[in-house]
This record gives sequence, structure tokens and C-alpha cells, in this order.
Amino acid sequence: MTRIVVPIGPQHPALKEPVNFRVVTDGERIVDLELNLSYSHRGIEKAAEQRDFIRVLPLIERVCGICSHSHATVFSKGIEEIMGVEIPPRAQYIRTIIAELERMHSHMLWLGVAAHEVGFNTLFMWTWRDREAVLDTLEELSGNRVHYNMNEIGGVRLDLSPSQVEAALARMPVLEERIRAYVGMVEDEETMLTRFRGVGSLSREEALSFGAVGPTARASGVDYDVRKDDPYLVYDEIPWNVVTDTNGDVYGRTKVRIGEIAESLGIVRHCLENLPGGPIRAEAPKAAPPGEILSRYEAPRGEVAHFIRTNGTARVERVDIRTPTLANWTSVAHCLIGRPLADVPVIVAAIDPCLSCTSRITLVKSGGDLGKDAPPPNGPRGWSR
Amino acid sequence: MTDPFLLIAYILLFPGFLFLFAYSMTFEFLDRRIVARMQNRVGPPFFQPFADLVKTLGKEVIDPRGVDRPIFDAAPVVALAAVMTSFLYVPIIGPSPLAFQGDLVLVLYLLTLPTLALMLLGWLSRNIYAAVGGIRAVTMLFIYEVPFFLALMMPTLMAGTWSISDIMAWQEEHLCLAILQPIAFIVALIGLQAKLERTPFDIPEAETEIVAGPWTELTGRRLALMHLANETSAVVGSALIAAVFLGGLAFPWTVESAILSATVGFLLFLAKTVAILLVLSIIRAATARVRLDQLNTIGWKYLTMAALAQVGIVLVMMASGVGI
Amino acid sequence: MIEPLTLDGVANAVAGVAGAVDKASTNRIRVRTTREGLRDVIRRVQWLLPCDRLVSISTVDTTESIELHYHLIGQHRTVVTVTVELPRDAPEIETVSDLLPSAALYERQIHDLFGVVFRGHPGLTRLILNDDWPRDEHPLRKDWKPVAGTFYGGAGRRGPG
Amino acid sequence: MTVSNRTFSGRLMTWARGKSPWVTIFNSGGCNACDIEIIACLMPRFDVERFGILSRGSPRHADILIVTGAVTRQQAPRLRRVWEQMPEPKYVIAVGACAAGGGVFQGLYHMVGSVDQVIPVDVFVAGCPPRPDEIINAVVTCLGLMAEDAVHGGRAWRTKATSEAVAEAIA
Amino acid sequence: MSVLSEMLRNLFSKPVTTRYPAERVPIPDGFRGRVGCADDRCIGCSKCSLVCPASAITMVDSPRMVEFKGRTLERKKRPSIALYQCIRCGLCERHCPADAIHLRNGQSINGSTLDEVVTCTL
Repeated sequence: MTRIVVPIGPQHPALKEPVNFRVVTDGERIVDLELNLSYSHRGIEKAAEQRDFIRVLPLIERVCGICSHSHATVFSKGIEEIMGVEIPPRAQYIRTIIAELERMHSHMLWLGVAAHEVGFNTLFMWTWRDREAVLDTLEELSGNRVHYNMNEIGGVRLDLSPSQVEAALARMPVLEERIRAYVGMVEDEETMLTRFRGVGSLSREEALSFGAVGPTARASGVDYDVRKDDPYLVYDEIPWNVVTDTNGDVYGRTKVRIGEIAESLGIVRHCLENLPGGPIRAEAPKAAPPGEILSRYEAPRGEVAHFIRTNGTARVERVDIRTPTLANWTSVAHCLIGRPLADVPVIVAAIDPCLSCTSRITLVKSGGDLGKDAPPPNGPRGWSR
Repeated sequence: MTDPFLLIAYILLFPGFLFLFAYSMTFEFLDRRIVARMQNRVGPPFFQPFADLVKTLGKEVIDPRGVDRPIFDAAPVVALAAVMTSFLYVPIIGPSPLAFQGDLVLVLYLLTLPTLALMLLGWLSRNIYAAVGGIRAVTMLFIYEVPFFLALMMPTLMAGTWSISDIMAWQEEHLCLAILQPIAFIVALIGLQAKLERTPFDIPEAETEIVAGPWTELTGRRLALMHLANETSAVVGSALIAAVFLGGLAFPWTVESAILSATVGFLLFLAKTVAILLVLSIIRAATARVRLDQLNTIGWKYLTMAALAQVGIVLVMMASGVGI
Repeated sequence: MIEPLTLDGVANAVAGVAGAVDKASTNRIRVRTTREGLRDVIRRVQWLLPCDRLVSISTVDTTESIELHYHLIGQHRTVVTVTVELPRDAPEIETVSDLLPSAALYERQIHDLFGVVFRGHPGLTRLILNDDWPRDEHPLRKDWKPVAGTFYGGAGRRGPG
Repeated sequence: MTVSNRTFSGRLMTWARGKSPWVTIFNSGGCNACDIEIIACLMPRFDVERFGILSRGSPRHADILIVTGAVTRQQAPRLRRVWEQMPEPKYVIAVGACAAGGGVFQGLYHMVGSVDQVIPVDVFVAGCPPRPDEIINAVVTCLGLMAEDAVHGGRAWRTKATSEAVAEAIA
Repeated sequence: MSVLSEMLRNLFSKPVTTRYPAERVPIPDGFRGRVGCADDRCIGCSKCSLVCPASAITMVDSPRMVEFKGRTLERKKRPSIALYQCIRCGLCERHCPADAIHLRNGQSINGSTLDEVVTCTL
């Protein structure tokens, strides 16, 4: 059959966000592809240099609508470290609670979207229905369903009242039961398994050399989680585990994400039950001393890295945002080559692309020749603990 | 029913086109409502399919650049006409007055036409999604048509007739064919699901892959007619399976009055088609879309094999005289 | 678990090819080098320490030079940052995309936003900005300001196709 | 396609349009929070299929274009094209503060600005992002506009002259 | 078969749908909704307009005497907030020294024109 070019995007039902793939197919099989992810490039990094620390946080939060708390936290964490401000334990716990609730809602959202990509709308509806419980909790705690705006330099904006904590805890048992139901559904829904198993396989070596992060890397057996590697907030004080899997395909990523929902739930419950007293914010100076930091954070999709340089004023000299989705695109391009056209949505969805994050930055890469010449480093490559 | 006026009334009003139209609307409503309820939501109101149809009819018709307009206009009409014609041969209130030996073949043939029209539309649309969708539709046709036809031919083997009405009549004296040929019944149901391009077989119009497949460039009345053709296909398909496998209007005891008998038969027809719809809706809600290559495996390895096994079983049953 | 890297360990590994090695913050060690030495340093960091994955390439325009920071990490979970300074008027450097496949993406982005040229990159083309964005303007440079009256693309033009 | 409101078929058409608004969602470069909230409307908690709203992939099938986010330079021509692909009668709902005026992104170097600089917008929704119930309110407002348009025999009665003029000037 | 059993359970149970607008959707107390400003408290310090990330707040002339921390002082301006611009971040509320500006848990507005503005009201 002759080769045809199928443009996917920028406006396409599989993609809720603008992105463009030019998929060259031979019949149904993909032989080459080009990605263009720049459709929502807005210029946030430039704007961040021009706004003070108070006004920049809502902007940083709006890098992405799903991992908004991640970006705000990683930024304020970095600034606080440069300033040498230690935020009070209560603020750290509140940040952790919001962060893990955000991870839960994001993973549930992902599970639904992945099911939708393979046409399984019922699971899509159910996960989003249950996600509303998480969103309600977030709304009660922070005042907004999506952009929580809980962070400010030196602590958090809002305190949690005992009644709010109780209401949030009351929702937990229902969610626990739902997570158990999802585990069952993913295990025994045959048509979905045929679409997930063996699709988008990424070996451990590939995951490492393509720089995959987050659940994508962890599903390939790479134990890479910033929360354990470079503990921030209270992750070194509370009990939790890194979820990994060895399947390396979409099925493995699904299992990792469902496992992480359960872990996050445990963390949220632990934090709510052991919420320390005290103030919620420390006095932070207006301006930050000159300095630089690479602030890392484990967002739902993987590692977010903000490289922040300050210059003694109330503005940053430079903030360089590396989003998890950007790190994962190379592996996606690699996974897609040779797959049927029908697998494009599910493989792309499997990394949980957050294109608004990514499209500050963009790449176009035909995936065939990626990484052929990369020499394997001779050290241990186990990435296990 | 030799009176020409009665015949015209049969064709146009009841249980002909008008009834088919109304019933297909109800059918789509039921389908959407059942699926919505299984997804734990309310679902559309009763008039929804009708409102959709009227609204789509009133939308602007846009011709894609370089499209062959007459054929583009004609294809949906042909699809709809084929399905409506096929409905006349399916018994609804007693045997169809137009029945003849071999009408089963005609109905099966006419039910294939919408798919071909869809492929034509896909090719004509000058749109890459539509073209890919068109190819997928035809590829799928080759896969599911063999087991579907085999499954529907099995009753003819046992009943010894090629007329739907006669097969139905045969079941009045014998057991219902769904019990005698369970494998063929299941294969036919799955085949119907594939024919109607519903999940897990909505490969040609896979929304997340190729937007809406052959439907992508359809607007206004073309879209409305194709939708209507699809909805009526659902009614005709379930009515066909109800007649051939579930004994159609046959009921075990005899009713004296002709009108009462027709009414009971009609109600039975409604009940059986809705039951089939329920099964189809459950399949739609409980499955994910399969890939074309996976459908190939399913179609040839399992469905066709099952249908062939059923042929063997039927031949053995006929030779030994079981159930006949 | 493998122990975190020490300052001495890193200094030994890159001895002879790199400049100053210092601790930038907890869990992060910075190696300064020149643009000629970059590939050697990256290779050594990658092979000897070993840091087998690239976290990111960060860029700063300090108004005197353009700094590139290659953040690498390995199983020891220590970030080793290789810092290079490039002159602003002729920012050119060898690519590392053959050593680290994921670097290809970051290099394209830096090329677009800062105008840094990566020699030997397999396809250093316009990616991030609009197609009709002026070729010689790089918005993330400190001195960049939109030129009054210049049209930077967008609603006014029709897209391709 | 305007229909008279006096004939039976005209009234039927007006009724049908109000009962069956199919939408297509377009992200013109926002942070996708609004998109998530719009999709949340389709979900069991709010289930806008009660009003006959279906989300369609192809703009050719849609009646209402829901635009989210401030328009980036890359997305502006595509937004315009998607809008042109929709068959008449078509309506546009611009969701969120960014779509209404650039929001937190206004004035950034890769932005065009609000949606109504590119295509004529019928209903704006405030909020960042609006809650699903607020989005449903906007759809209800849009359906009200549809009904009023049917009475007036078109959308000319509304003062959309300014944004139409801008849209035509840049087209 | 957990999918099938849950599907059938849903089929015969009440849907979770909130029939908005016939039924109200609960809005929690702390929801950051429509912004409002109390005229008798505003001291016209312009802080809200300075911190607003979306530049939704502009200061307009409105001379008036106000009580602030036991003193009476004369204010010159008051904020005028473009409602469609507001991103509901709550920074104005957080930084207002006089506790005058608030995000209330009301729904946002929608309409065809963008000139909806909130000024100080009681």
C-alpha cells in the first residue's frame, strides 16, 4: 500500500490539547512521524522574569491546569531555599496534602482518558465520576477545583480547619473502595487488556537513555522518584513506597498509576491524621539574594525541574522550566514507530501528556534514528534501591 | 393482503417506513439511555434522537473542496433506501406480504449497502481521516460478513427454506432456533454489533484515532440521512435476528382473533428486539475498541471457526434427526 | 542503594578536562568547563560516575554570556551540573545529542529561544516559535523586545494547507 | 441558514436546535484547566447529555465551538480555520478569563490575545477556570441567544459589529 | 466481571447526576468565586491593583472618608474590577490591609459583552 501522511492535530478528539503529529503510515502501520508541540507556547519563562514573587506564582501555576500545584510548589520551594527560609511543618503538611490529592485526581483523569482512547467510555465516565470526590475535597480545602493557589513564598495561603480535615477524611473510605474496584477492572477487562498489553513497550535501557520520567520510567522498572531521591516537603518523614512495574507497556503504566493512587491516598490520610499545629507561613523577605538552584519535584507525570537564578531583587533573573511531558516525548516517538495507527492515541496518552506544560517548549523529531549511537555507560544501570 | 391500498399503507405507514422511522428513533433513545444509565448518569431525553435528526437536517451543507457532488449527495440516500427496503421483508405483524423464497439473501445484501456507501463517502470526502475510515470500513466488512452470513444461513439449513417468514413459521412448530443453534445466535449478535459499527467494532469511526472516519466531512442532510440509515439498520438487524433466531412473532399458544394475534405478535416483536438491543448496549458499554488486526484475528480465528463448527453440528443434528 | 557522589569523586573523574568543581547545593555538584571541553566532560561524567540520564539543559542569559547547564543524574541520585559559558555574539557549541539522545529536544528549544547553534545536531530547525517569527530574534534573550510595527505571525496569516 | 419562526417547520427547527446543541472543544493555547472542566461537564456528575449536548470530534458536525485559553500565535490561524469549517448556524462560547481577555497571559510575546480578536464570540464565561455549573450556565445563555436569533431571523440584530469587523480585517 | 456487575448495578440504581440547574450544585464556603469590594472599608491603597496578576483591577477616582484602624482618613481612589479578567487567585483578598476586597462563593457571570465591571459596593 502506498504511504499516506495522516496529520493528527492540532485539533483532534484524541487530544484535548493542541499538538500536531504528522504520522506517515504504510497502510495502518506507522513508519515515521514528526511531532510539533508548540501550539500553546505562550512565553511564560520570559514573563516570569518580569513579575515579582507575589504575582509570578499564579502565572507559574498556569503553566499547566492539571499539575498546577506542582509547578507552584517547585518554584516556591526553590525560592525559599535560596532565601534560606524554612517553612513551618504545618505548611509542609498542607502542601503535601494538596500535592498528593492532585496526584490522585491527575491519575484518575489519566485512567479515564486512557480508557477513552481505546473507546472504553464506561470506565472513562466512572473514573471521572469518582475523581469529582477528590476535586470536591480540593475545592473545600483550597477554594478552587483546579488552580488551588495554596502556595506563597514562605508557606501556604490558607489554613485547614478541623472540620475541613474531618470532611476530607470522611471521603477517603469511598475512594479506597473505588481504587480496589479499578484494580479489578484493569485486571479482568479483556478488550482493554488486548489494547494495553504489549503496546508502547519501553525497556529499562530505553527508558534510561531516552530520559523518561515519572510513571513511564517506573513502569519500565526504573526506580526514579524525586520524592525518594531528593526528599522535599515531608516525604522523608511519612511512610510510603515507590510503585514500580516491569511490564514497560501501557498496561504496566496503568498498574503503576493505580498503585500510586493508592499510595497517595495513604499519604493524604497520614498527613490529615498527623497534621501538626503551628503557623502556616514563615516571614519571607521580599527579595531573594543572588543565587541559583535546580529545584526538583515529582509531579503526577514525572519529575518537574525548575532551574531558578535570582539576582537580589524581588524578581527572578531566569526560570527554566523542564516539564515531565517534554522529557517523555523522545520515548513516545520511539514507541510509536512500527505500531498500527490505531495505537497512536493510547501510546501518546500513556505518558499522560500535559501539552500546555510542554508547549512552552517544543521539539520536532522523527523518531527512527533516536539514540542509535548512544554509547551505553559502563556503570551499574539497575536503578534499583 | 392483496388490496393495493392496504399494501401501500403497509409499506408507507405501518409497519412500513413511518413505523420504522419512529421505532428507530426510540431504539436509539433506548440505546443511549441504557448506556448512560450503566455509566451512572441520566442520559438524553426521549425526543433527543428526533431533535438531533431535525437539527442536522436544517444545518448548512458544506461541500468539501473538489468533491463529486452528485455522488456525495446520492450515497446517503442509497444507504437509507436500501435499509428501508430491507425492512419490508422482515415480519412485524405476521408474515411479510412481500415475502418470497430467498428474501433473507436480499435483506442481507441490502444491509451491506450502507457500509459500501460509507466507504464511498470516505473516499469522496478528500479528507485523509475519511479515506482511512473508508478503507477500515471495507476491511472490516470482509472480516465480519463471512461469519455473520454463515450464522444467518444456518437456520435456512435446518428449516429448509430461504424465506424469513417461513423460518419464523418453522419455529412455531419446532424449538426456537436460538436454543437449537446457540453458537450461530451468538455469532450473529456479534456480527450485528460489527455491522452497526458499535464499540468494540467502531473501528471505522474511531473518534480518538481518525476523528469521525468517513463521517468527518458530512454535514447537514447528508449527515442526517447517514445517521438515520445507521439507526434503521439497528432496527432491521435486530428484527432480523429476532425473526430468525428467536421465533419472531411466534408464541406457543393460539389466539383466536386475527387482530389480537397480530397485536400479541407485534408486542412480542417489540420485546424481542428490545432484548437484543439490551444485549448490544451491554456489549457497547462493557468493551473497549479492538484494533483492526485484532479484529482480523477475532473474526477469522474465532467467529468464522465457530460458525463453521455450527454448520457441522447442524448437519449432524439433521442427520440424526435431533430437534427436527 | 548506591552512595551519593562526593565532591572529590567528581573532581577526580573530570580531572584534566574541566575547570572548577564545587557543590552548588545539597545533592548537586557543579562542574565548570569550556566549550571545547564539554563533550569530554559529559562523556566522563556519563561513563565514570556514572550519570546515565539527562535531567535538563538549563539556559541563562547573563547579559554578558549565555550559560548552558547540563544537569545529569545517575543511580546515586546526585545531580552533576556541567556548566559552559558561551559568548553572546557567537553562541556555538558541539551537540551532545549523540551521547544523550534526550538532549536533542532541549537543544532544539535552546536554539530557538536563545539562538545557540549546536554543531552536528541532526536537525536544528525552527520548532517552538511561530513559523513566520523573524529568524534572528530570540525572545528569551534579555535584550529582546518586540520591534514596534513588526508582525510576529498569528491571526493575520492563514496556516499551511 | 436562517429559518422563519412563523411556519411550523421553522418552529420545529428552532426547537430542534435548542434541544440538540453539539459541541466541539478547541484549546487555543490555554493551560487546559478549562478543557478539563468542560470534559467534566460531560461526565456523570453533571451529564450535559441531559440537554442533548454531545461532544463531537469533527467541527463539521458541531453547532457550538467551545474555545478555551488565550489564543497563541500558532493557534490563531487554526482556530479561524476550525470556525470556518463549521456549518451554519454556528455559535462560539469562549471559556475562562484567558479567552475573554488574555487573563494571566495577556501581553506575553507569543500571544494574540482574546478569542474575539480572531472569531466572533457569542458568549463569554468568566472564571479561571469556571466550574462546570458555570459552563452549563453559559450553554444555557447560548441556547437563549439561539432562540432570540430565531425570532429575529439571524444574528444581525446583535451588536457584534466590532468583533466581526476585526475578524474580517485580519482574515 | 467486575465491569459487568457494576454496569448492571448502575442500571438499576439512581444516577449520581446532579440535575443542574434544576438542582443546585453545592458550593463550599471557601470557594473563590465572584469578587466584591466593600466601599466603606476600602482605603484606596491600590495594593490590590498592584498584586493582581491578570491586571483586572484598575483604580478609579472616588474621594471619600473611611475609618481605618480607629482613624479616619481620606481616600482618593477605589478599585474597579473587570470581572471577565479576574482569575480568582485571591491575591487581592490576601494582601488587602483593610479587609475590604473579598472573593465570595458566588457563581461567575457569562454574557456577550466584556464590559462587566465590579466597583465598590456595600
